[in-house]
Amino acid sequence: MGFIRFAAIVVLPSLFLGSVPAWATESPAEINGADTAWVLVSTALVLLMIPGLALFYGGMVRKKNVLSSMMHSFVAMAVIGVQWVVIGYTLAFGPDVGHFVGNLKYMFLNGIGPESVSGTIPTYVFIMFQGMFAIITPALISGAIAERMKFSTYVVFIVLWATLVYDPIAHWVWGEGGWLLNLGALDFAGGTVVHISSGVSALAAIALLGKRKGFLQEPILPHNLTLTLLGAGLLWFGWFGFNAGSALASDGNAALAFTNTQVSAAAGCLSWLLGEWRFQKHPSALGAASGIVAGLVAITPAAGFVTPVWALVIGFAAGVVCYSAVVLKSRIGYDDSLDAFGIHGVGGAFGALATGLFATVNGAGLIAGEPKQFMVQIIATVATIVYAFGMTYGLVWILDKVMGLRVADDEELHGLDQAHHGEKGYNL
Amino acid sequence: MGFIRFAAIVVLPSLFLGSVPAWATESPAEINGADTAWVLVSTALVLLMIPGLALFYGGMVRKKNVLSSMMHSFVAMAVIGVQWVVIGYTLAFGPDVGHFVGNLKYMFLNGIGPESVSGTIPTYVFIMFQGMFAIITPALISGAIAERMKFSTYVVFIVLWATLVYDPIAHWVWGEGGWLLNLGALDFAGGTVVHISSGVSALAAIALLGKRKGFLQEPILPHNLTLTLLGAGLLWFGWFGFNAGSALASDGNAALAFTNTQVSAAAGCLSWLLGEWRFQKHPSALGAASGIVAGLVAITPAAGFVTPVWALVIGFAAGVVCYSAVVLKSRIGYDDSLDAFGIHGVGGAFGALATGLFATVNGAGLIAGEPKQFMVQIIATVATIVYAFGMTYGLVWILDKVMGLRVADDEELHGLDQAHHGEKGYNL
Amino acid sequence: MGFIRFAAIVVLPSLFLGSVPAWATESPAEINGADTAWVLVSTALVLLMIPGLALFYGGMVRKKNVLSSMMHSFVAMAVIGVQWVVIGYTLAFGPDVGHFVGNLKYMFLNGIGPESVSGTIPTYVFIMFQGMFAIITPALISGAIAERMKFSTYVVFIVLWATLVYDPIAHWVWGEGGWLLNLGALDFAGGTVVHISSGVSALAAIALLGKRKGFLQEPILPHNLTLTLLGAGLLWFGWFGFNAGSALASDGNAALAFTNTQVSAAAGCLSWLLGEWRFQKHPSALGAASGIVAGLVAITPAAGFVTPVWALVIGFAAGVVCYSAVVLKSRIGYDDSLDAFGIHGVGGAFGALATGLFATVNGAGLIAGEPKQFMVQIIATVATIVYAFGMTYGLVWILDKVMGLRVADDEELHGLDQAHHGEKGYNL
Amino acid sequence: MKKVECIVQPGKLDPVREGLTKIGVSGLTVTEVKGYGRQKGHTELYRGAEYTIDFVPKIKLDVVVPEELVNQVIEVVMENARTGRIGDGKIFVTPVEETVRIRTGERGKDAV
Amino acid sequence: MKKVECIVQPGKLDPVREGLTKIGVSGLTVTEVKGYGRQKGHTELYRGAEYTIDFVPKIKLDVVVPEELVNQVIEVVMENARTGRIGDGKIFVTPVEETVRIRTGERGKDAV
Amino acid sequence: MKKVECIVQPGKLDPVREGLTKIGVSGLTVTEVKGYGRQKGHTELYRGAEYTIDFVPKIKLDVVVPEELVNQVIEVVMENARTGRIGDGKIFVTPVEETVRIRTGERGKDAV
Ligand SMILES: Nc1ncnc2c1ncn2[C@@H]1O[C@H](COP(=O)(O)OP(=O)(O)O)[C@@H](O)[C@H]1O
Ligand SMILES: Nc1ncnc2c1ncn2[C@@H]1O[C@H](COP(=O)(O)OP(=O)(O)O)[C@@H](O)[C@H]1O
Ligand SMILES: Nc1ncnc2c1ncn2[C@@H]1O[C@H](COP(=O)(O)OP(=O)(O)O)[C@@H](O)[C@H]1O
Repeated sequence: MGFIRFAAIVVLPSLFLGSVPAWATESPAEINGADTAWVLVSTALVLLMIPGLALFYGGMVRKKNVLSSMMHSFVAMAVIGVQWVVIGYTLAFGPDVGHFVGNLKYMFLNGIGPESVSGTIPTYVFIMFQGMFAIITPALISGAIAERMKFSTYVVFIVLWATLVYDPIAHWVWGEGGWLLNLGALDFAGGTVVHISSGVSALAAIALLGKRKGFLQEPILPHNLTLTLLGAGLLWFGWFGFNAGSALASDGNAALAFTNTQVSAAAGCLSWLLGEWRFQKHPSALGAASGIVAGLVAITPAAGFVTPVWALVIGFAAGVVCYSAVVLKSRIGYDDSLDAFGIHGVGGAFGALATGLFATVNGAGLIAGEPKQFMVQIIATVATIVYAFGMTYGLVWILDKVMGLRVADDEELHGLDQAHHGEKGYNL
Repeated sequence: MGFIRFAAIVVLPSLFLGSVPAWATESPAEINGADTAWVLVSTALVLLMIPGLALFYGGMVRKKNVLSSMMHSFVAMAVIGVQWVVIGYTLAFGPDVGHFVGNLKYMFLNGIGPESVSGTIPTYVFIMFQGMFAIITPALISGAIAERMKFSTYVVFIVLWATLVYDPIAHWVWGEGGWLLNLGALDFAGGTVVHISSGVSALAAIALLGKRKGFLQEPILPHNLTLTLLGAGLLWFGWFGFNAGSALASDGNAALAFTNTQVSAAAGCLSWLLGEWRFQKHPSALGAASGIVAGLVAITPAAGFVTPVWALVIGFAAGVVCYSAVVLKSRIGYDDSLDAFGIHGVGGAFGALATGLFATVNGAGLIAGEPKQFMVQIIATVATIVYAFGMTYGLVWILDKVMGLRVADDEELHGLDQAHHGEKGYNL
Repeated sequence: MGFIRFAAIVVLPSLFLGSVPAWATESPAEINGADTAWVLVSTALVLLMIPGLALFYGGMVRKKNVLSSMMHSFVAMAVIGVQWVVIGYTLAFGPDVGHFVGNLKYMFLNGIGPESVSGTIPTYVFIMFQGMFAIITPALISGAIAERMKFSTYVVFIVLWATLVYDPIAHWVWGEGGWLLNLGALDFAGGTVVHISSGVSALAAIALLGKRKGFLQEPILPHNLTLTLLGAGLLWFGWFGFNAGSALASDGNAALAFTNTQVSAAAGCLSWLLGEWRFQKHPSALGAASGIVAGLVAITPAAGFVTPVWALVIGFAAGVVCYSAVVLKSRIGYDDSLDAFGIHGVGGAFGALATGLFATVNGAGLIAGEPKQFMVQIIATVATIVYAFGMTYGLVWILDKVMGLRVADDEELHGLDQAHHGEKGYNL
Repeated sequence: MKKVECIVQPGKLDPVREGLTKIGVSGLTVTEVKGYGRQKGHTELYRGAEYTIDFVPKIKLDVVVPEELVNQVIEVVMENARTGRIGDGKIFVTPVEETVRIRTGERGKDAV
Repeated sequence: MKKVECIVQPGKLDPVREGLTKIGVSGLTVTEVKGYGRQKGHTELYRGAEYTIDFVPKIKLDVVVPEELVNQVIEVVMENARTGRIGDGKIFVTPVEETVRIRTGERGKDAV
Repeated sequence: MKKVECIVQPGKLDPVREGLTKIGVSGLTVTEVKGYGRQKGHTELYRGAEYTIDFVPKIKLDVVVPEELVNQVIEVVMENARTGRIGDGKIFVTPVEETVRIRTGERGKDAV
């Protein structure tokens, strides 16, 4: 979030060091219509990423699991959509408790009204913008556990995960008083909070969940790549809101984040395709879609801190790094079905570190002579990895005991659409 | 429309009680760029809902009727898109005639130019924003008559319906001088005008049209639920424009409407899924899509008048109410193919009444100690039901005599795509 | 681009006649948040048109070529996305060289930062907005060469074409010092630059590439018209950014361009459907999609210069003209697979000339008593046709010698998805 | 045992299946096929080009029954699949030398 | 030559194919079909309406082999396609009077 | 009557159909199938994992003709479906004991 930017640049740090957010109790600030319009739009754009993700993932699974996979994203809109206003927002952005989490002051958005202001925009807009991030992050994990996890357990999992993993990490990085914010970690739009946390949690989940039947033995092919391409297109579109909206203003910084997003996505797509062309003879549509997402993920933490030339470098490198991670995975043999770890975990970590290297705008990284920032980025990355992996592993382990993780063999064979949703994706 | 809000709150009621709208003849007001940007975007968002609706409905019909069903929405973009600038806008928003309809002053947008201002935005923007509502409303009806109505009759029907039913009702509620506006009815973004009117008209149409062959005898299953889910996603996205754009400004009210929209959609989806889980063992993808729309419909009239906690309640209740309506329908045996009445009619009426109960912002309902408002909402609801049902029944009755309503049996058997459009949806 | 408008109306012509753009070296101007918000959004909207185009085209080809066709658009996002910031932007908008092209000053966006201002918006936003046009234009050509061109040659082609054809023409019309801008040619959002140039180049390319095997002998039918309809919907949605964004401000002019875009799309769709109804008995879904695009193309150059009534006329006529062109094509027997020339070339030329006839706002055409403007439009149209055709013919001729244009017969038979991308679109 | 292969119009699957159940045929296998015959396909216009679609969608039912049931099956199919218009389809009877139920290994009449 | 027509559960294609390769069957042809039999379909609920789906997806394998291999083929299929639950499917053996390899014109056993 | 079952390459349907029309065959039925044989499938790479696709798409034509036409049909198919490369497919001839035209009830040669 440009929240950091906001704290650092709008030169109102006092607002953020006090224990009560200014906009909730007093309204000295005026809302800025233009900033509001842009963040409203950005919020809608991020919402659209969720159906986009549903398509991106849904196209990659086998036909018999397409609805199951899409429902992983849609049900997140339902349950985290509710969880966020009930308790998520206040845990992430409520008054700080021990630099770790927010308190319960804003449960049910208590005490916030249309006139409440947050920076230059209505607090409601800020809440909604942040809420979309909270929804999409657990849905990202679903790419790893696709085609074999019980739906009921998944639903319970994402509610608990959002509450115990996402909300605290968001507080660390973007909540006033959060320890990583205090430390000066730079994360413009969610490299740590969104991508590392989901990618690493994906890894923890599949460590317990195991592989799909037939993995690496029989062809498990994407059933509809037109959905995946469309999904990638919607993700690219929505990511402008994700990144440039994180400036929380309609200004030059938003423009910079927008430009970097565009450039990195293009470069990521290009380098992934070149990699495939070189090493497996065919530049594939799935590769194009994957490269786009890799480029978008990697630029996320850096979007408002680097110049477009460095965005070009980051995007290009992200394509290479994530492509390698994905190819490696099949060598190692773990079954991250749709590469949630390979792209979000690896790409997010790469981006978080790259921010520490290349930041020159609104912050200073290694190339601007600040090795300390790079250290801070490493701390943020490692802390997120450790916390997310540990918590998720524990959570999934408990859920396995209590509810069971996997569908029955027969259900896996005939598909989760039939078993869990009583439907077929297509009657063609 | 926040038009009401606009009239009531911007404190320029004089502008609206005169018989000539101020912005068309004089331009004392300045346009506000931020408000303009937000309403421009909102207008585009509402336009996107129409292809979204085409997908939502198109995925639910059988493969042989997919283009037919999608064309119901697309042809509305063509014909009502033209009708609106020719005559629709002036009937709805032209100078009042008997509190019932606008006169013909603005036919072909006569006398309006880029410098004309409406509130704080260019009049053109207001016209376009309203125009999108006029297009989507008749398209909503098409869900009821899908898979069996003659295309030519449908086209004539929506033109007449828009002119004789939609435009007057829009005038009653949002046009200056309209009798329901004068009465003080609250309809933020179209509970009565859009949803009740279309849902009830759907019922009237199918009363005359009859059931699809094989209804409840043979399986009539959705042919492609990925389209339906994508459609639901686009509808959710576009609905932010529909509801929050109805504030006609980029401000705290838009933020409130946006928040309520999000919260109600999530809650509607959740409660529908829980209902299915409880009563038919499977939470389905179709249920998720339906619940989203139910939540969105119900919050539409209330979006700018209630707090988010009430939006949670409204959304949750909408899922329950519409789910019950839809299940009941199949008991009763009428064939509302894609549940235009069950969701828009029932959900819209529920939302309109709920507004009278729970309004506390920019208006006061029962819980704010204003039972009168609830009475007014009942009047508005009943008036819309009676007028829409009566007019539509008469219209469809006449069209039946003049042009015929139904396709030939053979055409129904082999599908309307072939019969009416000379095409197949898929050559896979 | 409203760039013209901008130059002509904002009354800062001096800024544009000097050889150094003001915003790059000095920043006297303040950015306007509302304008910035609107152009940011518009830029995102235009980006979305590219996946929209991928779907529009992808649905029309045979199943075996769907990914190949979609990749034509996606790879343009990758390679032109990079080319634009490396060299494209500076060639089009860098300091003028001989009224023909920009110099290399802004290679890699050198010297531009978040604080740089262009008119009332950050320069980065202007660059990104223009960049989306640069990406979509070569992708439009792909409709003509679909289902038979080598992917590697295509990629090289679009990079060279963007550099040698698009960037110079963009400079002529929108770059300060460009000879068509100096001449006073009106092109609001790209009738010449985008549509004529791509349509005519499509013709040149297929003159050398030849027909698909079996063309006019065996049925070559669209494989999935739901994709095409969705694509048309996304194009319509995105085109609001394309045209109304070209006002480069959130004002009455943007509102006018928005209105004209909407009206013309509706009218184009309507007249194409009526044409089909009259001449081939069935109003088709493909016809609706085509008519929408025809209406959108034709209004593009005129969007900010005519009143909505003329937009109605232009849209309606565009449906007729392009429908005729497309029907004629199959008589003549050239294989413009998805009608890139028939719609973009013919529709774009029609629109460019219509602008010279009907302009009355921010410019004056024939009906406003300025026959000279009509002459200028003819010059602009002819110059674009000659340059684009000649350059493209030469380019493709050379590529044929150097790399080869066509896939092997066997690859064409089994589909380009398999041959070039090692994938199948569907595993259903 | 005989296999009665019936090629019928797409809409006729359900009535035929019901008819067969009534005479005690408890199983059958269905394939979606495309047919070419006297019934000509239609022409489709795409962007001005006219194409003749030669093949029309049909449904093929394979019913394996003991010899003595063959005529009854033919009658039931005729009854339920006939519209009297060109394209109603064909019935072909072919010999089956052995039948096995995979689940139990039963053979011959017991297997169907 | 005989044609062994096997109707099996969707998941059983790969094991059966592998089993057949082992006994030297080098070719076969597969069709996606829908079966009706003792195995009843499931019911689906759509928007409150309940539908019975009578037909279940099956895979049909056609294997043409010399007469002497028929019993072995049947055994292999039984072995690899059997789950013991209703719906495991059928095997039908029918006579083939001539076989031709299109590529070479070879006939009879040489052709398969 | 005989059924000539031809399994051919996907692109060969139209030439074969045209060839058959010339020798007076007026009807046939087509099924999309997947074949396994000497022609090996290709390998596909997905996200670094390599899969062998064993089955290749084929088209099956069923042509029922009087015995005396069988050889002609075989010739026509050979002529029009042959490329000389592995995977050109097979022809199988099987006996048909009865044929019925559903529309008219005609039997035997009159029915095809
Ligand atoms: N000789 C044949 N061999 C195999 N199938 C045939 C043959 N003739 C016709 N058919 C099938 O029967 C269907 C109906 O045949 P057609 O000649 O159109 O009508 P009818 O049976 O009413 O004379 C065809 O579509 C085709 O599937
Ligand atoms: N008489 C028949 N003719 C053709 N196919 C049959 C026949 N009976 C069964 N089948 C096929 O065999 C499949 C399995 O048969 P079913 O009766 O369900 O189970 P089982 O073979 O275990 O008794 C069916 O789905 C159908 O495809
Ligand atoms: N024994 C068989 N039974 C049934 N179908 C077969 C058999 N052998 C081959 N086929 C079919 O014939 C097709 C071509 O066979 P293949 O061995 O690949 O090439 P060729 O016929 O040129 O030797 C296969 O894809 C399969 O569909």
